[in-house]
Amino acid sequence: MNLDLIKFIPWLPALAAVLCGLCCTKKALRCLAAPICILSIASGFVIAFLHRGGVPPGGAVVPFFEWINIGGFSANFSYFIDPLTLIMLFVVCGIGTLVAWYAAFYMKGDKGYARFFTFVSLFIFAMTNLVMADNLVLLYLGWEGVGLCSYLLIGYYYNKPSAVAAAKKAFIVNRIGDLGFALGIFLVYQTFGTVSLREAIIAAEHVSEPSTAVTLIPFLLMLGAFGKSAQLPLYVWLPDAMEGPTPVSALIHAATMVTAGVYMIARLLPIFVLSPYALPVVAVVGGLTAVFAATIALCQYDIKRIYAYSTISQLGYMFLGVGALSTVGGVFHLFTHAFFKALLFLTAGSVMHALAGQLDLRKMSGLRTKMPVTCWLMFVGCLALAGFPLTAGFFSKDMILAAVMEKGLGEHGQPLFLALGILGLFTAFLTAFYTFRLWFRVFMGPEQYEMGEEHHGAEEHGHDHGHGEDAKPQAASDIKVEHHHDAHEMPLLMNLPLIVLAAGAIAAGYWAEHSGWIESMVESSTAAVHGGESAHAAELFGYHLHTAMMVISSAISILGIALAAYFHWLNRPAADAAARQYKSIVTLLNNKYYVDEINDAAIVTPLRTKGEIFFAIDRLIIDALVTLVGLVPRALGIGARRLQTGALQGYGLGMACGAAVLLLLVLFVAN
Amino acid sequence: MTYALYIASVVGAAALLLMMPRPGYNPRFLGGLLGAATLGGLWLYLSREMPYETGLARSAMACYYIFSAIAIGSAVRVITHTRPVYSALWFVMVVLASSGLFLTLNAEFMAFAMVIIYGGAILVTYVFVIMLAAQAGDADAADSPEYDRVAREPLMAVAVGFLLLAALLSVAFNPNAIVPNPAARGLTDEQIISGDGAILPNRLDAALAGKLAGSANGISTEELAPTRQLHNVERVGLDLFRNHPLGLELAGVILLVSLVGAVVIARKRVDEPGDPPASTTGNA
Amino acid sequence: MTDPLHSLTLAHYLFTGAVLFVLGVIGFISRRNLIIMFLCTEMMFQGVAVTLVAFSRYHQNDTGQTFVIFLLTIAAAEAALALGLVVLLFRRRRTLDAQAWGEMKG
Amino acid sequence: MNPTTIMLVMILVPLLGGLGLMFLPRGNDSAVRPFALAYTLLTFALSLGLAFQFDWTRTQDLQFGFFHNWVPAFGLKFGFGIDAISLWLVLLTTFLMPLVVLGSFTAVKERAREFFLWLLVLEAAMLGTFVATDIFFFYICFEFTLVPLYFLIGIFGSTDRLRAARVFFLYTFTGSMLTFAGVLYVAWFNTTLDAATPFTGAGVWSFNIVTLYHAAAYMTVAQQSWVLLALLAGFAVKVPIFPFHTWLPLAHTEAPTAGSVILAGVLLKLGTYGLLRFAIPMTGVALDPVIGPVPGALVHFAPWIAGLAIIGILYTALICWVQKDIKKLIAYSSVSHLGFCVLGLFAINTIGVGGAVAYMVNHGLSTGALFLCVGMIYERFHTREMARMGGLASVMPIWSTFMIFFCLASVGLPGLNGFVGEFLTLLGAFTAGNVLGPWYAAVAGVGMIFGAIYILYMAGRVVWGPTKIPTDDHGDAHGHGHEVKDLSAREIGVLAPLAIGCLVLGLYPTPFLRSLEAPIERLTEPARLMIAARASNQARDAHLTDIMAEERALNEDGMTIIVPELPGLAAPPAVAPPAEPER
Repeated sequence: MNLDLIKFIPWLPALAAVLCGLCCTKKALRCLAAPICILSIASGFVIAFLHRGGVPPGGAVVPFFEWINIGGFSANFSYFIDPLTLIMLFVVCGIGTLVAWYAAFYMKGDKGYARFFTFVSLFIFAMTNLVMADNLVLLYLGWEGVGLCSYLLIGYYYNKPSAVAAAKKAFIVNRIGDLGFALGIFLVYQTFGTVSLREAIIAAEHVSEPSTAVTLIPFLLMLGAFGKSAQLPLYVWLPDAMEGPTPVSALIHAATMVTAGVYMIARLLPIFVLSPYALPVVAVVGGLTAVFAATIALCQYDIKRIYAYSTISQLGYMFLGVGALSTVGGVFHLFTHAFFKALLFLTAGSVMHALAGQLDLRKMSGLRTKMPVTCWLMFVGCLALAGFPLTAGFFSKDMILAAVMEKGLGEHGQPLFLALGILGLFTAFLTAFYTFRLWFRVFMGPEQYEMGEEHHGAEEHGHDHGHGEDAKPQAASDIKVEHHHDAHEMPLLMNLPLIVLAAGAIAAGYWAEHSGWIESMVESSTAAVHGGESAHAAELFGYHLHTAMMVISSAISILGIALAAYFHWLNRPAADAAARQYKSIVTLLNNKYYVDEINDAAIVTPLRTKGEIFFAIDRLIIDALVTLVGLVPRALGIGARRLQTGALQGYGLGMACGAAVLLLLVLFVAN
Repeated sequence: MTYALYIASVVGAAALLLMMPRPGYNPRFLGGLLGAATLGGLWLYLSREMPYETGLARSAMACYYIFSAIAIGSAVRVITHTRPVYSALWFVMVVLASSGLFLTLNAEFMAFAMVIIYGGAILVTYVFVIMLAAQAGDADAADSPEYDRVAREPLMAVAVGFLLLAALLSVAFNPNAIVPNPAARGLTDEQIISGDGAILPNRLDAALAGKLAGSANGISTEELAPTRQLHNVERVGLDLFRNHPLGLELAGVILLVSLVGAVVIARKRVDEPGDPPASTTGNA
Repeated sequence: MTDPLHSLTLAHYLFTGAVLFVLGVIGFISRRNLIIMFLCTEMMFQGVAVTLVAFSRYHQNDTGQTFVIFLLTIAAAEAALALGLVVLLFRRRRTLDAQAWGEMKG
Repeated sequence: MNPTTIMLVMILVPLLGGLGLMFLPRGNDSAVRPFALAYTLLTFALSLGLAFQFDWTRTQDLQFGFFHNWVPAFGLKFGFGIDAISLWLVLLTTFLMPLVVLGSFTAVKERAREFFLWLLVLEAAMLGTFVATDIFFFYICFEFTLVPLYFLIGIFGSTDRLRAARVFFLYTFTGSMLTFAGVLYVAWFNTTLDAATPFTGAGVWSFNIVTLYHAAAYMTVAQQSWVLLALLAGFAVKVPIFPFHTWLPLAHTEAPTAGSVILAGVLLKLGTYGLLRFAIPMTGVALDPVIGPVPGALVHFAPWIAGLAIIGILYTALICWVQKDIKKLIAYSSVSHLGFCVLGLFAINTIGVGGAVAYMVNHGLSTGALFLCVGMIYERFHTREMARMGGLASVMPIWSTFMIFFCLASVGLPGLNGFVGEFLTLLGAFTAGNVLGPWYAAVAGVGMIFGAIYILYMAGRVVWGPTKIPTDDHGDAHGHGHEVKDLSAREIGVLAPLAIGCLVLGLYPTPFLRSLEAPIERLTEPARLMIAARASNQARDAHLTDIMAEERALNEDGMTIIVPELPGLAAPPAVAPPAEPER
């Protein structure tokens, strides 16, 4: 198989972005944007799929063209293909195609239809660059590029101040992480003399005695990963990012972009293992983030926010897995998570679409009759997320937890990992609970709902611009919207990608684990863990650890689901009573531990104040000093003006005097 | 010897100070006497050791001393006279005397040009203006106005002036100072003092002319044929047009500009305090 | 015979020129009549002209004399403009006193 | 055509063309515009011809050299010649000028003739600065750029223009007087050298750049320090480096759009170009009378200057954040951005300096474009206050697209041009052992975050958000009486080339960067050699310290004499065979 085709994977979406951008300019062309975008992403998927078996062991580099080359530093547009890349390409292009397909219907009628697909194409360009990058700088390009697209898509409804603020926040928080990442790249270049992934990894594998600089690299890179993958303490942007259109949340903020951090750590594992503390730190941060975000998700009312926190929590799992040196588990969870989380977001989008932008859990109930397909699709997604036995999420989560527990209970059992494993199990329980809390609330119980106040997406922009509705008064068109848009099922074509995703959410886990596909893929990439498994598999309660963990986590997830069913379906007043009883905790969680407020008070406001102070200093001190210096000649001039008598003869006198003195000087001094 | 110059400068300064116009008693005559004595004394002292070898030289020297004395004396009167018209007329004397000096330097053209342009044209303009001002001003006043009768800071002016003079003379009489030593130019003393007793021969001798012209001025030797005796006017004309064409053009431009400027100034109406406002509608 | 005072030399003419120039300077400084002041500048020109012609003779070329021609040009131009200005000034203040004009005082 | 002739014609076209504008029929100023555009386009074409004839295999040489004696007694010459650095900056200038002229077609309504005259004269002066190989000539052009800009600001600026023009002129002029003194000092020092000193031009008056590079290497560190400080006095104000930057926001806010674009796009680069062309090669190596060649003043000063640059980056970035005037914000951002450039320059390695030169060109494109964008807004709304506008994306989508694009280029998004310079300068600083180091890059890198903050803050206020059209002073909404117009074809024509330039330089900068390697290596060679020597000296000293410590430990160890096993004692070497005289 010719690897040359590989390099078109990023550039077809880039071309699509340009074409879609041109489609923006003419109203008639707008409808073309979606097919172009879908086609470009799908062809990427096809190319990747064609190469599924043709990747040489150890990966291959496909050079494309030169980028930055100066003075021994070289970073080019060349692509590195190994099985890990392929997994990521399947996820990115596969989910990308499905989401774009869905969005082609979801976004219909929106004024920014072509703009949306421009950004999505651009995102795929950046994301594929990220996962295919042969060097860290190109990876950084993808890294920042996806950040940009995230910024543009979160701020897609740019007239909404909250969307603009969220977009800004996402970009800036990511930038903080990116700084660490950039510094990490610098340090890699300084220590290994190259930014090429493969060369750096080979060099790292040959490091015998890691110097301080080398052990610092993983920590710097980690910062970037935490920012992009929304881990503590840089997770704050992701919940706000739900301001973007729902397909975007599904694609970028659930399935692909946010997993870039996991991918990066897996990819650079040989560098991360250089420091004995790097991966444990990753694991700790991942574990803490998982439980932290899960607790917040318990008490949120906004569907998308719940999913956002659940994404953060699941990303925490992935970090936990990678940190426990189970890159297979981490990538596996990344893979399955992409299916079920995309599914969940898209079904949430359908609900939102049906209810004219309504997202509040308290304002909807019993929708199962109105939207049966959506209901059961979401049910599948929830099962997978909750880790219900034999769903995709069950296998991947189990693999991670087993790996963590093995580190905790194995030969050189580390209590840290034991604690993390227990934390992970607790999180699994919370996950099952909040996932089904949502589902039961939305689809079960008595049928009652309120339509949304603000008309997201199609509706809002539909009657703002074009479609001949401009002239109608606002109120009239609102009434019309109310009338037309009762809750309804989505068309089949729109549900088609959801069905595919649902199939994946159920079957992908079982297939990938039991065919050994995921393991063989990861183990033959740079993310492979060397050093071998411990000879004696750890045991728990007298059973093989894996088996024991499966049973425990199945039980936990079923327990969580049952509890949710009780509180949020069968006996909702009990839930309300519990909430009243623990009001302070609920308020704390509902307000997300006040992290945003603390950030505002501790970072944003002081910085802004500093800006004000500096500006004052600039004007009042520095500029004043300059003015003061400018006053010196003026003061001298005030003194010297006395000499200017204004009498012509006075000047003549001075001139004659000067001439005489000069002459005498020449005469007596020069001789 | 330089001390003689300094002493003469100081005494001359005192003399001039006495002659400056001032209110009250004016020891002008006394000052004049003192000044003449100083000048004479200085010259005597300077010429005491001068060798008079030929009569011609003596006559040339006499001419120099006479014209010089007239020029200096008239100049003193120019600056000490209280009536502007007389000052102007004394200035004519200065011009005439310096023309005489030019003649002793074999610069005939300059001499006549000086008399014609300065004495004839420029000074007449001055007298016109003086008359105009006197007529327009307080014509009925018996005496000349106060600003003509009282000098402004005469002591300071004289002191500075003679300081400058002392400095200038030190330079002029100091063989090592700015003036290059004639010997340094490769000219012998015989060449310097020759012919009819002035500093240089009357006519350029051909060899010297060729040498100097070829080296310094860029005039080829052929052009100054040895048989052709050039007159002063011709030489000045040649020099002017050969070596300073740009300067000549610029001088023309300057004259034109000043002509235009004079016209512009002359037609400018000025706000006069007493004038009715209607007259100020010009381009003042 | 290197001492130039021992014959009728350049120095004699320089002496006369310097005296004329300095008298012009003194006049310019101490006389208050604008016209006389300009007359004094003309006198300075005279001193310079004498010096130039003497140098012209001394250096065996005519450039000095040529410069006197330029000097005459300047003098003429100056006389034309300066006297015009003097008349203008006189019309304003009805006086020729230079001290009446002190607007340039700093 | 002979490339040297092209170069001279390239400078003369705007100069004479500008003066020629004065002879166009009076009263019809609109006729001036196509002429001005034509001249600048012709200049651009000529500069392209120059690039075409340039020998890209020896980019470090000052090619197309041309000398014309000016004042031979003092060695003053009209010296021309370009290497790759100059060439790229020349191209930047000639590329920006037609766009600036085109962008000013409607902005300047009165005295258009003068306006374009000054613009063209300014172009000639800037080109002269970049091609000069004689410091005196460089200095004249350098200073002469002030005059046209003084008039551009003073006549065509906004309300406080006179003060801005005065401050701008006096501030930069004062600084560069000191620079001139420094240059004169070097030239004078050259005359004091022995004529036998082994480089051309030693011992006589000369202002040839290369001669003075050599001459300055014979100075002591103390002498060089003064020279460097003098050079910095002018160039630091021009760049501007904190704390000499206060003239810039004022000048930018008051200047007309064209003035701002040129000021940010090219004129500030004169400062960094001067540092690179003079300060770095001249003061890289000094001569100690005893030791011989030692690290020059540059090596000693570099950390301090880089420190100032970093303070400038962070300080002005925070100031940007609190600006209310959009133009002032971009002006302050220039200070912040140029801080990166200076940081890269004083990293004194190929990557850092290459990044700095890339930054110069890239900043010229992106910030110039931002000023043009702001100018277009000002032309429509007559205000630059961010509080009075918002959500322009709905009413001016094309403008907003460009604005966001250039904002991103300015923020340093990879794939656009700004990233290349920013990344390389930081990488250069990071890897510049013995001069700067990781901490410099780390602290300066915070500027990347701040940069994102203030640029996105601006974009969020102006481009995004609820639509808000400014009302003018009489309370009339500009949008009410007449529809707010999006960009015209002409304005798109102004911005599109810049956008393409940003994209091309962002995605394929390799030829550009490769051409910079050789000249930069040449200019930084003295300093780099000395830094390397100092590094090895430090290593040697450290080694000596280690040995001393070991010896001390040995001495304190109780004087136990350990007899080493000498291999020679154990087994005497075999007797060497007698040399056989082979015949």
